[in-house]
Amino acid sequence: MRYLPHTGEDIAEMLAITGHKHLDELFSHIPEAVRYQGDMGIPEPLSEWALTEHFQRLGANTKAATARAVLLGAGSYSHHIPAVIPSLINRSEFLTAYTPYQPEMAQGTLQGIFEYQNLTARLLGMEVANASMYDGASALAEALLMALRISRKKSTVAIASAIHPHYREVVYSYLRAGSFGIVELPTGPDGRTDLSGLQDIDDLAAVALQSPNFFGVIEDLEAAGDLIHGGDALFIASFSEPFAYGLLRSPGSCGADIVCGEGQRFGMSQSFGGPGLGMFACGRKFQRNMPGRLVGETVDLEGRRGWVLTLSTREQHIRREKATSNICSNQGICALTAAAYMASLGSTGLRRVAGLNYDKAAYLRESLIGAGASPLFSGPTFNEFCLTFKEDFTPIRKRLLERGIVAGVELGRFYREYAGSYLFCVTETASRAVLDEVIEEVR
Amino acid sequence: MRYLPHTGEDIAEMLAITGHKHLDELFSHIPEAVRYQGDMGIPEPLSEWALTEHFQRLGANTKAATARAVLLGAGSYSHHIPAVIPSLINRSEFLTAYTPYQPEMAQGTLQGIFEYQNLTARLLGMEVANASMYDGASALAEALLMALRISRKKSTVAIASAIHPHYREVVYSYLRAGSFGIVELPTGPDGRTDLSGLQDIDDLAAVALQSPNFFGVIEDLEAAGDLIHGGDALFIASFSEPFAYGLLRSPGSCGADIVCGEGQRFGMSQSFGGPGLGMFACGRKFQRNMPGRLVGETVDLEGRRGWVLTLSTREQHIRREKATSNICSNQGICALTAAAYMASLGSTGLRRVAGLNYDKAAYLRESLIGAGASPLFSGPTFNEFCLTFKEDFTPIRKRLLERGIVAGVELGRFYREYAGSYLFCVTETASRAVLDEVIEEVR
Amino acid sequence: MTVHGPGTSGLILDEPLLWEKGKSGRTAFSMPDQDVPEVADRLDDKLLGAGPDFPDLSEMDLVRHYTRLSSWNFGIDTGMYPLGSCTMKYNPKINEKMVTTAGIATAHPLLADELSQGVLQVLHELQYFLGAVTGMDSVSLQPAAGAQGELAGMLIFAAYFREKGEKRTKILIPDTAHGTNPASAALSGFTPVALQSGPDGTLDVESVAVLMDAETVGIMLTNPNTLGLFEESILEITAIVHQKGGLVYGDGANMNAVMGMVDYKRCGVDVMHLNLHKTFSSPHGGGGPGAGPICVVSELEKFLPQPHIVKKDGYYQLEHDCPDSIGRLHAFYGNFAVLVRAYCYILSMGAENLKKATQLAVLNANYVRESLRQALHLAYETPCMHECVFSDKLQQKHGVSTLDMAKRLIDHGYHPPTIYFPLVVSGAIMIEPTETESKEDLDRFIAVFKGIIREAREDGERLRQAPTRTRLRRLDETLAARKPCLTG
Amino acid sequence: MTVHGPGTSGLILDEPLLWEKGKSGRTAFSMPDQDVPEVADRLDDKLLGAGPDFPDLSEMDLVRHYTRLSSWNFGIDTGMYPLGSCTMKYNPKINEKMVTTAGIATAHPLLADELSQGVLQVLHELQYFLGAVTGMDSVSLQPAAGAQGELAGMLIFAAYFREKGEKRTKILIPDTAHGTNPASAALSGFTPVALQSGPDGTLDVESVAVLMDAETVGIMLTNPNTLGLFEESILEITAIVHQKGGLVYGDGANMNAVMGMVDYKRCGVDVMHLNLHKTFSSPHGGGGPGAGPICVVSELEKFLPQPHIVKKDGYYQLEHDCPDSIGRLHAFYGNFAVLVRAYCYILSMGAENLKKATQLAVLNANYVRESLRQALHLAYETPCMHECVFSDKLQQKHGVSTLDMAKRLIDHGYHPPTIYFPLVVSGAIMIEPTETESKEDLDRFIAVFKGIIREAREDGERLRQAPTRTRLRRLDETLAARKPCLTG
Ligand SMILES: Cc1ncc(COP(=O)(O)O)c(C=O)c1O
Ligand SMILES: Cc1ncc(COP(=O)(O)O)c(C=O)c1O
Repeated sequence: MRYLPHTGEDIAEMLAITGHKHLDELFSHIPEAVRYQGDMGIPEPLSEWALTEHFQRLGANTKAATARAVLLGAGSYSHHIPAVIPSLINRSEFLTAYTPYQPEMAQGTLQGIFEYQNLTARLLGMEVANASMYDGASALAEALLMALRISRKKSTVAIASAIHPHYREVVYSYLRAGSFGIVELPTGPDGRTDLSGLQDIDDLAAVALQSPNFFGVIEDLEAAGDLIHGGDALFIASFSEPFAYGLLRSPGSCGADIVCGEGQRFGMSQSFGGPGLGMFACGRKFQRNMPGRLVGETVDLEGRRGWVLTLSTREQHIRREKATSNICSNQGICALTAAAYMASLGSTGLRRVAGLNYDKAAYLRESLIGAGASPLFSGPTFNEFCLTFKEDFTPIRKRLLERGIVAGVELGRFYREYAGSYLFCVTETASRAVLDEVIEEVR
Repeated sequence: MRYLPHTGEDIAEMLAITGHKHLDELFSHIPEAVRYQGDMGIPEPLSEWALTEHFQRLGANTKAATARAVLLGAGSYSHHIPAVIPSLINRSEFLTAYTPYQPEMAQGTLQGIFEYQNLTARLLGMEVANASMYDGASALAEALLMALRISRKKSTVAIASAIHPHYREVVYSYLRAGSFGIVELPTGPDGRTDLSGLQDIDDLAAVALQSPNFFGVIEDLEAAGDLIHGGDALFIASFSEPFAYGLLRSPGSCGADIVCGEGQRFGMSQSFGGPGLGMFACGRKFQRNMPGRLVGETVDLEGRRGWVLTLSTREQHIRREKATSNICSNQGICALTAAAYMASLGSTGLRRVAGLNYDKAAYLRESLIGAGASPLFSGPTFNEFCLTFKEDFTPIRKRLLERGIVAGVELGRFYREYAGSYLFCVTETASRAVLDEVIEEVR
Repeated sequence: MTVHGPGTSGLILDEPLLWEKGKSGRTAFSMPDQDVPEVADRLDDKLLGAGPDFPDLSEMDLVRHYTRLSSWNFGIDTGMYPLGSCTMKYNPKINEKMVTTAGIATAHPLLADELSQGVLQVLHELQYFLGAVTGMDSVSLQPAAGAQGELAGMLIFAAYFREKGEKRTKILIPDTAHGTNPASAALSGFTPVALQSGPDGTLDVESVAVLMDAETVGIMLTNPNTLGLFEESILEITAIVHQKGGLVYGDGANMNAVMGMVDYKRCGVDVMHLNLHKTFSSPHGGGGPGAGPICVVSELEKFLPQPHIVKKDGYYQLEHDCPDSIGRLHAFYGNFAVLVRAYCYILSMGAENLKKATQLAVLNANYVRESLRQALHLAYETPCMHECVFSDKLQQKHGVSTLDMAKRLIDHGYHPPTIYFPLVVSGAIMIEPTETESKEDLDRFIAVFKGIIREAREDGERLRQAPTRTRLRRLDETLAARKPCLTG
Repeated sequence: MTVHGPGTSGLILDEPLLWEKGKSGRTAFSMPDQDVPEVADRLDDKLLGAGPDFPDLSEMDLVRHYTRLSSWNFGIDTGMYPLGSCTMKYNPKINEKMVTTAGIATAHPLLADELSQGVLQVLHELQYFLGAVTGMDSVSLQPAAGAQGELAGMLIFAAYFREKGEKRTKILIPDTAHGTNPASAALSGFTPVALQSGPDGTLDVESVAVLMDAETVGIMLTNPNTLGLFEESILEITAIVHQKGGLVYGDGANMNAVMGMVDYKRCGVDVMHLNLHKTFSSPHGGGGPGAGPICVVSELEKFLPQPHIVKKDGYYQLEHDCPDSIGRLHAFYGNFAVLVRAYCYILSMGAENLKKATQLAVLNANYVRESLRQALHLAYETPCMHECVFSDKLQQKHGVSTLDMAKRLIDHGYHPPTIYFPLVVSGAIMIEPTETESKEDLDRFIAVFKGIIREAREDGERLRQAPTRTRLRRLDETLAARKPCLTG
């Protein structure tokens, strides 16, 4: 086997040193009663060539692959990835390194993550960001736990029902163990979160909103922030589509205390939803309450600038059960990818691509409304929007699918009250020709 | 444009230094009469995404791509390429470097090419090898020119007609300018070169054979070498399928003076025939007559082993019109690839893959003969062989093509006398299932 | 005669921070066509921002930036990386290629099952394979890393006792456990109770018997443990826990030591996680992503995170409606591309080579253990599995610490072992060579390490100054923590 | 104040030769299934060999070997590479991806035209583009590098005069020409006659007029020439050559200086080659492969290498039967994958950006020229195009040579310029920055170079000892040539 370098001779020589007669003797202290019985029932090894053929078949069986366009967002967005990004990030010095515990051998990873922290903070308008969380969903859960830690005596949090339903599910899983109260805030007719009930909630540690929210509607974060802070709660802003911040005001500039969300769209392939990248940022005053790893600047023996993992006393390695989180391995290479991607766009590029997303989505939205659909919500949107159709959309959707276009997620799956309405997404990867085909089919 | 870093401001500042008013003024000394008129009539720039779509279409229009099996050799062979090979060789330090003129910055390339020279010499059973020629065809032409240089007063060469027809064409192009005689040696009924006429050729500087030859037949190189040397000519051995040397005796051990051939099968994709890799080796006594670059061992100021380009006084940089060849840029990264590929196989792997080629080809050959075909030649073969069919093979070939199997090259295209016979190739990439389909169709 | 490792020094290029480069107006991004009308007033001024202040770079700028940064890093592909507890084995290149297969890389996670059969097949088969390797009954691939696997396990513990109506709050965790274990337990509402390991580095049945009570949900143990030792009393321990109504959690991060050798279900483990970025060769990416699938006995299957991935009538499906499930832990189905790599690895290896890998990993560790035990203090005499733990006890008298020896290894071109972990061994040096290191490479490493130990006696200052061949010398970690600068 | 380049030093790993590694029985190759019977006696003993003695390595061995070797190398992606006459511009990554497209990478060269339309389209369109860029009428893509393009051109010269029944044997070649020019001419049976360049570095019309006679096939010139200067008398020169019945060959290796600015047909050039691995961004691969397409005026089209690639009735075809062709130069159609990269580059740039690239390349060269001309002796005052040539004239008195300055640049992290070429400038330093270097990077390079020149005055020994930051110091080239060791 090409991964196993030992020749028969090597093994014999080594056993002579270790004082064992054969390889099995190395395991002789393992009680018989717990020994594996028989073989493992795994298929015979596939050669590289057989494996490649197998994957060709698997890929072909994922019909998503052959779709011409997937006008679907709902937490996973199709964005262009420049060829430079994988070719740089897949360099083995980055890819095959462990967590940078030995900073002298890992300055590449460390500077790369430090840059990620910085660009993330800039994107979100926050002071500090961590080295990553698993994904947008667990980042939100950790943000709520962090807010509860900061607010100490309070034990209730409020989350918008317009937050991605899966993110909310993860919040419930994470918060279940503590005896916390979770209140869901309703969605108004404009598709924005209705905060009018906030003042009636006692003991409120934090309020979490997502913007653009699951319906694609841009929340009025500034107004929300004022209200939330008025109630002396912490304001958590979540997101699933960071491209929006190429156009929108950053959550930080709207007063958010913790901002967290999903960064997969910054250079990672969609890959059936993972790996993602949990982006996580907060104000400097909260940095010691943050979950996750942090890279910080320092100097070497000769005074030269360098980077190390820092503030690790918050972490489980040292704090064990008192850690701010249990997270250890995070999404290192994803963070590095996101930094490279943000840098590949630059201010100029992000602005333009975000604008293009807006324009393309607006084009489809307005055209479909022109063709008889009605907006489910009146609020402003970025690259996602919800529509209701006069007639059943199912057969149209099926016909489009036959032409290789996947259009819209049915909302009933997530919100019974909106059954029959659809959530569409249009990014810069959708050509006008495809959009026109959709419009034609609806007309 | 993302490849052009200059901002308007940069340009203005730089022009201020160079003393020009605008960019066009940098060209003001170019006579009007030779200026380019109008624009260049090249399409508007394609974005990375449009280019990718364009290539998807181009790839799909190359129906070869979707073939399930191409049982075709004739100078271009399908062999498996381990994923490690491109992932290592595409490292930008190798790929984006120039020729290693500054050895202190290019020890990677230099050691890599030195290793290539060594492994090539081992493969071919020769003492030295150069850093590469363009391809097998021009390598043969250069070998003949080298032999003519060595033999000084003689001006005739003999080449087997069983050498790849394209290689022979290139030989004619290269040798046309000198007033050399070229004699073609006939092919006997066993498919081997008939050397009986050799002694009648006067003034013979060199004789070139290919083994396995174009018909797939393995020449008796040792006997040929004795004959050729008996006539005081140099013996040049050419090849188009180096995998054969995993099983066969090396040309060097059969007495060849110069060995040259095509190395693309060692890790490069077929890519419509190029880039290839001209492998070129000879005895040490001829090394100063060799064309092409050479990497040699030396030491640095502190006595540490290192590598440099050497014996460059043979080359055009220094010798100009008296150089042993005009070759300058060669096939650097292809040579590096071939070395990595040879090392990935090792003795053990090459032996086994070569055996597999033999066995698979034998399986198809014997089965088709069993199904009624007859061998065109009686000589031994490796992974290619020629067959004649009782009935016209064209409709069978067409039916196979419809099933995605490309089987055989018609020989009439290259040798009028063998019209209607076909040259087949079976490598380790052909599965038995495919071979059985072919057999079934012929039966 | 001094033996040198491969480490030397050579030309390396410096590179500033991204935002110290570039010029406004550049971009490395290829702009797609604006083929729809540009909307003039896109949004209300109240919502519209200026966009973040990112550096604008050309493609060449970007390429050089990351190319140079990479040259300051060290990966498995660079050299030996015997980081204990991390299983830094070779990461096959073919796996990296497979994840980019069209359909695998591009699958949207919310497409209907009938459009996702290929990717669902990967997940379903991988679940099966991991069950087969561990001996456990059911698997969920959702946890994004080992620690999230632990969390899933702890949540299952909680769900189990909730269903049984038992209120238990404590959990036994050995003092050798990885820090994530107590942290995950705490996150799930349990109070860890530290179990002291015995003088031989393994657990003592008695102390488990004493501490395991009706208020305790069970035990969370690592086997082989983080000292690289097999808990030989595993059966007695799990029997006690079960007898007292508790459950057994197994941290399977060290699975590389026992593939095909140990059956965790037979050990009495009820829930365990695996670290695919260790045992199953998925690259660690300088800190992730990993994948921490969780395996359970059939009794606990219903509690696994949802959606479940099932096969019915030859058709792969996502089952969303799992009323007993602990719920969802990931926005979709976990770190899919990491799972794909592990799947490729298992398919490439087959059962026999997986077992062989384990045997060779253990052989390599024993070989290093025997070869260095004269020179370094061996923490425990207990037979070791895939890693061995030494300490700096013998070097302290020369004023040389574990850290100094580790840093000196860097100069020789080796990544240091894990140091100062587990905490129970003072000045621990934990070496896990893994099976993909050859005997020659081990021999050289051993000789170099012996040379360093000699140096510790003769020229300790040289070690305290190390590393000297790296672009930067030792970094001031105290300063970084005292005055945190996290964004520059 | 000294300005430092990015060069510094850091950890680099040594690595032995391939055959100093490994162990018999290993292999890094994944063995396909033996799904047919193994033939017992494959071949006659007389034919059967033992197979070569290759080292047997594991996949990990192989990966580390090349990873480490790569770290001793420097490419465009590492840093600035202002190698004159080589046009070391950025090599776009997207082009590397495009060549791997299924169908593009896998095409067998002997498949019928109807199965090869996609690849033939690439070739046909590229022929058209290169004709458009140069202004020439017809193109063949077959030559595998610049030198083979020259050979093709010279063979066309020969064919042309053969057809005309004229026996001419000499050819005029300027003394500044690249060595391949005289070598290619000689290979084609012509005797080069050296044309001295004038005091301003360009050709003198008079000397052409004197030497061009009825025995001379014509002239082989490079424009801009290898000093980076535009031959302003080009029209007069080509007129004389044509008047005397000769032909004009243009070495187009320096096309990067004139895209969209100069029309070679209007210059009077009859045949020219291009270096796609220079002007058109195909990476040089540490020595190739390149591609040296040849462009001709319509009168000479019939002589182009065969097969010709044509389009008839919307259908791409290989035309094999070209009776006047000089024949074949490559086993198939040239270095196809290199051609694909150039094609991608042209499609990505479009006409406007190609012209812009030229303008910026010339701007960059002029900027360096103006910035360094006080410190270094400028060889010619003639306005420069894409590169500028200095010499070590001012430094000689300090005992510092061009070589010393070049080696010192290495320590600062720059690839040295081309040195000691062209031969007409003693101690030449030829700097070609290309358009993909930014102003900031040029400024730093200039400042560093000035610093080195200062050092030459103050501490020449430092330069003579350079480089000191590389893994190896200066290498003994004399020893290598005196006792050639070519295979170890
Ligand atoms: C024994 C053990 N358990 C758990 C973990 C945590 O795994 P992860 O880092 O994937 O969260 C580790 C990883 O370092 C470990 O070594
Ligand atoms: C001016 C000039 N002509 C010709 C050549 C030869 O090109 P190639 O190396 O591709 O054969 C070169 C390359 O160095 C050159 O600079």
